[in-house]
Amino acid sequence: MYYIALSVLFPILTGVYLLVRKEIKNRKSLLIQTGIFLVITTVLGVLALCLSGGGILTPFNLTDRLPILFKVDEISILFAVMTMVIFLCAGFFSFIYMEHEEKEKRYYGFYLIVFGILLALCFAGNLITFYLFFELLTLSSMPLVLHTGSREAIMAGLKYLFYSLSGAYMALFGVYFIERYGNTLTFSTGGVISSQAAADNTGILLWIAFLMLIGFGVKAGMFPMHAWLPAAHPVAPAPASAVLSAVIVKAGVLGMVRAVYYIFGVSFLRGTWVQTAWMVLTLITVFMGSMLAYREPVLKKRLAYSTVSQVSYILFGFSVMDAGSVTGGLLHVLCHGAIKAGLFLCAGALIYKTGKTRVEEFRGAGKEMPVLMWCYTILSLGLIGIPPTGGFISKWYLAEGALSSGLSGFSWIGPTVLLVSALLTAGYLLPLAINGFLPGADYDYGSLKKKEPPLLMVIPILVLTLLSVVMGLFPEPLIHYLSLIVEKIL
Amino acid sequence: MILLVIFIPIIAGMLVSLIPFQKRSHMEIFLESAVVLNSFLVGYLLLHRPDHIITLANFTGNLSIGFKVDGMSIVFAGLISVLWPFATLYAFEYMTKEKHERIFFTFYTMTYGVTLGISLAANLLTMYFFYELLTLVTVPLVMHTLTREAILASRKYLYYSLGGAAFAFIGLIFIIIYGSTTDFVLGGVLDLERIGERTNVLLLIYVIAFMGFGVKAAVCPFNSWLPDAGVAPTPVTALLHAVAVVKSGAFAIIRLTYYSFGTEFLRGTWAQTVVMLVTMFTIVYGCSRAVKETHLKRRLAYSTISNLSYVLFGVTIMTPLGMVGALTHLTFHAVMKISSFFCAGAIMHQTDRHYVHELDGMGYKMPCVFGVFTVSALALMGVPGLAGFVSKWNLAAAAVESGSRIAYGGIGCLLISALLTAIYMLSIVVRAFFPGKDFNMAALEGINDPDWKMLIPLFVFTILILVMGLYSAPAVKFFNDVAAGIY
Amino acid sequence: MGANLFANYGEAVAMILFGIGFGNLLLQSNLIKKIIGLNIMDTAIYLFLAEKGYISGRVAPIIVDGVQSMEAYINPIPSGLVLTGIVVSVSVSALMLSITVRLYRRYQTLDLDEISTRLKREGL
Amino acid sequence: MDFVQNFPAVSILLCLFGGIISSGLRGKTARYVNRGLLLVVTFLSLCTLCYTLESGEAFVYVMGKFPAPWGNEIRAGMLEAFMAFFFCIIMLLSLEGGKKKLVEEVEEEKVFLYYVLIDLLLASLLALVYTNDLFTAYVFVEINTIAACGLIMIRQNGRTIEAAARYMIMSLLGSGLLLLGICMLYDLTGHLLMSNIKDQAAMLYASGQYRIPLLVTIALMSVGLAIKSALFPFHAWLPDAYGYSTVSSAAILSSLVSKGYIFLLIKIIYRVIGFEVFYDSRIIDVLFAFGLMGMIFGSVSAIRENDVRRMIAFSSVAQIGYIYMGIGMGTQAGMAASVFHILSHAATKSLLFIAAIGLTDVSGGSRKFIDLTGGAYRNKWAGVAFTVGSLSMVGVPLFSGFISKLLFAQAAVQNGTKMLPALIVLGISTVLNAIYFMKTVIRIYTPVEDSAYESVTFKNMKLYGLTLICFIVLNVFLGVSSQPIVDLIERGLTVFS
Repeated sequence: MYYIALSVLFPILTGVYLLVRKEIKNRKSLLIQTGIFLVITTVLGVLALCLSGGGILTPFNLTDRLPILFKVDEISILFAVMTMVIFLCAGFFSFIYMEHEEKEKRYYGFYLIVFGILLALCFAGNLITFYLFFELLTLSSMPLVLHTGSREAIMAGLKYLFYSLSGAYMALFGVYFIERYGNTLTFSTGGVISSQAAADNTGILLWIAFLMLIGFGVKAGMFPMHAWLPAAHPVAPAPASAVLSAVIVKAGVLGMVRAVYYIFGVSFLRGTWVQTAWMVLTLITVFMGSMLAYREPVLKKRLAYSTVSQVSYILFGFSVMDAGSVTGGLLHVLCHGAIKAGLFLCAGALIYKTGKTRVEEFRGAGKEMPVLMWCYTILSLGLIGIPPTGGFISKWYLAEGALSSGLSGFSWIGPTVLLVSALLTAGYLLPLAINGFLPGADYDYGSLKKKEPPLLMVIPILVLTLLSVVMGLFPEPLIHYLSLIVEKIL
Repeated sequence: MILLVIFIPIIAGMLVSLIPFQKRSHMEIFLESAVVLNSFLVGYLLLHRPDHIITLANFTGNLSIGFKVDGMSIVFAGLISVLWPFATLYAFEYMTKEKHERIFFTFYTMTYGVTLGISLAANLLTMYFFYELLTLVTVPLVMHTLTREAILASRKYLYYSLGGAAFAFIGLIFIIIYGSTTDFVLGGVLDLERIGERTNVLLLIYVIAFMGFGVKAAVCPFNSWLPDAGVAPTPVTALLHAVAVVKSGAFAIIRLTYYSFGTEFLRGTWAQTVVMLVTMFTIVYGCSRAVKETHLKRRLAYSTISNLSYVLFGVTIMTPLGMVGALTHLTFHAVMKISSFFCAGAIMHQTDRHYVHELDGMGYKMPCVFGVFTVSALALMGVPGLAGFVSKWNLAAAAVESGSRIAYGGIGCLLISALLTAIYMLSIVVRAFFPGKDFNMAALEGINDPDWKMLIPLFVFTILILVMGLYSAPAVKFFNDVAAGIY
Repeated sequence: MGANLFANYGEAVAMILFGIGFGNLLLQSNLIKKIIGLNIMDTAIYLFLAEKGYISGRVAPIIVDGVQSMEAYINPIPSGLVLTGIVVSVSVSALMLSITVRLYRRYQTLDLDEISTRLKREGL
Repeated sequence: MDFVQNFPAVSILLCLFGGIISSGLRGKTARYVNRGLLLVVTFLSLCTLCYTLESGEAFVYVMGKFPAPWGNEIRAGMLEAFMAFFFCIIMLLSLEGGKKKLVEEVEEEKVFLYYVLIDLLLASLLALVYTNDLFTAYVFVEINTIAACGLIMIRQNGRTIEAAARYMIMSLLGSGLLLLGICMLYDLTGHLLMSNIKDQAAMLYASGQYRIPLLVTIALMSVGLAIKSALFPFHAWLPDAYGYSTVSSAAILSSLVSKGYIFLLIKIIYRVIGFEVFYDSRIIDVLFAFGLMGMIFGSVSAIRENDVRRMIAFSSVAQIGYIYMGIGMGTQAGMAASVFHILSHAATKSLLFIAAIGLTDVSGGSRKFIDLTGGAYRNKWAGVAFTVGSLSMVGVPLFSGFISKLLFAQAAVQNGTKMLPALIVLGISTVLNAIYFMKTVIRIYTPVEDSAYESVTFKNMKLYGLTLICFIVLNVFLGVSSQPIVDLIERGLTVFS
């Protein structure tokens, strides 16, 4: 089970190595190195997942009461798998994409570090470990955001940094209290709050819970602390933004899941004002996100906004705390991961090829690069939630869970909001596809020429598209697995 | 033995100005050896502690100048004696650019002895005595450059400190009158029969005395001397205004609170509320000023202000845990802040750049310095695995454990200030490493890392930060013992 | 009270005189007038002493025809005090006068305030 | 009766005769006479001190053949003896320190007058300290005033004469009030000897008759002496008198003359009125209040001052405020603190004056701060001495000022109502002291590149340097081993009443 440690340390160390070593002359060797590192990391990760069944690894103690410990449970597996897949795809994609950017070495270095830290987050076995890597994640992913080094990028990077840190500190505030009122900091299904403390200081604990939700919510781009996301994601290089909005925001989700289901415990929170507030916030975010996305002309920004709203779908699912909805939430974690990563890569490819950024400029793109556009279309359909894609299944579960949850009001408000925002999603994703394929009569077909992006770019996108479709076509095993998890944690 | 430890540096300092050294290197060797020797003596002393009080002189009646080594002394004296040799080494390199360094080193070394005097003092009077002395010895260091602003700054420093001492003095008097003794006894020496009806007066006096000592610890209304004192050469700013002097203030307040007035008497009174609120305010105030400040050293000075109030916040919790938190932060912050200050000093020494906006892209030219700076910045923010996290954790744990709502608010302040810390420290780091694409490196030609005399201290402190962050358990255990009065 | 005041009018007068003298010494700006005030003040005190010292119907403590009972004489000490006082005050006034003379020689004026303003101008 | 008991009377008479003799001598010889006198008197009072210390109580020496209640008496307790001893030392040092200046500032043919005045001053001081008879006290107060006035105007310039005139006027007002008070007391009690008056006064107080006259008397005497010792509202004459007279005069005036009056006041409180009686009259609160005000305003005007000697003079106003605050606390401890402060202030203030003159000399004789810059490098000893004096004034441990501050504060804490105001003002005034003294110290230690002024070394000012060293030693002695002195003061005060 030392594979855990390996899978965490290896990418971090290699990343550091890339950072500190001096410039590599020919680009190819750098790429090869990076590729090897990525693959090895993934292998290690998989090994960790398979071989260390529930074992606990404690490298050392921060203080006598604060052990750093890793362990692998279902949630970790779920998130880890997603992370690895997306990192591989985005990684290979960037081999082409990053050609024209400067300081590639730095980019790959931090890319690897972030990879390692994300794995660590998935494997984190107690709150303090989680917090540690949560903060490190912020610090190490910031360079990806401000990689291009334009003034706008740097500002966005700082914004990202300070938002996430403030979130992290809110979470830390909670950690302090849990360390006092909880039996332990180790994640354990059903919560760790000692019933005694829970009875005595319910009020303060609820506030703590709320704070932690907001805190982790920052990373997940939940209203009211979402403002950094639309600023930060678009300025990053496309593969980076793919990783950011597909995986890194999920770190926030993971944090909330851990806090709610493994620290406070559903029984403690269900029916309290915290749950209500949480649901309200998520719904607001869902709607607002899609609304803003709908009015956003720049493609990547639009996708970023859509991330805001989609992630809150997931959060809504968790906030309902009903078997169905939670299943939906978990499922949507995967789907949205795959889809959004795919979409960003598509956007990246489009920009790489055409150099344009605004949605209406891509007229006829479908004629020029059909494969890419088809992928885009399918992925969009998935995000909207149209069968036979994964998005449909997950949203179905979400809505159904909300309806069956028996929460007065939300049981129907929730689904409606989801539906509306689904329509909006259609509204902001499809136009590009439509323009792409049906540029309209006045479009001069003479000028267009086939310019599919190189394979190394297309394959990752294809993989992700495939994944999203597969999840839609054969969901049963997945659903089954998820329902097992849900039974455990509820 | 104790007297020896205190007087060696003082005498050595005087000798520096008296002996006519042929070469500068001779003086360096002489000083460094004296300081190191003294540090070793201190180490020996702390390990083999004399358990009785050594009395030097008798003032009126029951007042005497006496020394004793107890837990607090071990913590503070140990800290000082570890930091000083490195700081001196650093100073040698730094002072090459300054004038009449003889005088500088004279007082610089004397300060060592005086600070040790504070830490080893056995009773309030002795501490007060060395406290005053500290002020007087350090003034020449502040006005060293003799520019107009330096002189103004030193005056301000002098007025503030002496004034503060004057009010602390009142507290001293009350301890003399109402205490069974002036010696430091964990849990306080107040004798409750004598107080009788006048509890509130005593509380008022406690607040006054707290503020009085607080002047040196730069508590909010009285903090403006610290940034101004930054005009002093960086070794001074780093060692004295980040550690020795200001920490003496904090140390004095710990003595006052835990060893003279006693927490039993103070806990839960309005006095506690007042001082706690003051510290909380200072925490936030210092950070926000630091964010606004563009002069590098002043920014660090403001951050010192807020961090000192972390310590004081721990003190005002007035539980053993609170004291543990205070001690932890007292020690750990010393290391973090001194290393960041030394970085600032190295930058100024190498490039004569004083403002934050001049630091673009320097990270590539001075990788070591800025690497160290980054580490200290992260540590100050409280990233887990580095020193800052542990101390903040202890503080917060104490606050939670105390269970008072104000203390909870205090945790909030800690975190807010942590965020602000991130803002003002990391913005520097980001500037240094990510200057932006349209920045031409040519502007930074000829800038490079300083030589070993400066780098050694930097690396040592960085390692210390890491070690404290990862293996803090023994230290914290020791602090626990101190707070429990085992030593 | 009024009757009381009238009964020992001597003391009352002495007090009034003392007040006058004191006021002059304090408030007058002319040095000579100050000195006069001083003398009035002192004299007032001597009057007071003498008034206290004399008991009507008794004689000075000088034995002319055999010692009589103690009630016949007054206490000689007050008179002695008066004499001493007079000596002192004479010397003091002499000193004051000499100072006055010096100042006048220097500044051709007796007004103390003017002198000090001049001094300010001299910046001495 | 032991032989020693003659010493006080003898020393007074010696001084008087010395004065008379010196008036016929030339300056130099007059100086020798004076020094000789001082040494002898010092020795005599030392003997008296030892005698009283071992006998443990005061002795009364009848002047002439008349016993109490008619005759004139001298009463010497340990406190009196100690005061006399101390005053002599301070005077000796101040004279030595100021000798050089004296030669410069006073015409050759006037020097002997100076020493005549000094002798008379010493005589009157001793008399004030020793006498047991109120009226004698009055007479010597006047002599004291005259001598002091002479000391001020011995240096001939407009300022000094004007200052002398003002000083005369104020102190005449004071002594007028004092005299009136004495007279009234006399016909309230029918006595002039302190001890007898005290019994009578106690009886009157017990019987409750003549309340108002008694009160008025107390008021008159206190105010009179307060004026003479320049308590806050009556200090207008002080800065000029101290600021412009020749330095040893300034030192002696500030550290001895005013202190003599204060000591007389304390004597009156203890030995004439009786402590309880005085305490019950509200006068004491008035003194307290004025003392506090003096502490603040004196320092404030000192801060505003731009002339170093005037600054020191103003600081004396503040210090006298301290003393009256101590008296005003109306406790044994407060009184002891005041007496100790009389000593420490005497030592410190004369030190400051002497040091200041050293500094101004190496700054082209100018007393403006701007010219003093770097003075401490030109005249090292003066610089050190000035620093010591300042630190002592600010109340840094190791120096006498700290101890008196300590005693004051302790006394204040024991007093219920007056505690907080006293402590707060104590704190504030410390800050103010720090401001103006430290400002000066920093100033004199700020080096100037090309100084126009020559610098002096220890060689060509041996005597001066020695004086300074003696002063410093005295200061540190008072600061470090103050315990015996404080005990002595307390014993003396108990013997008083």
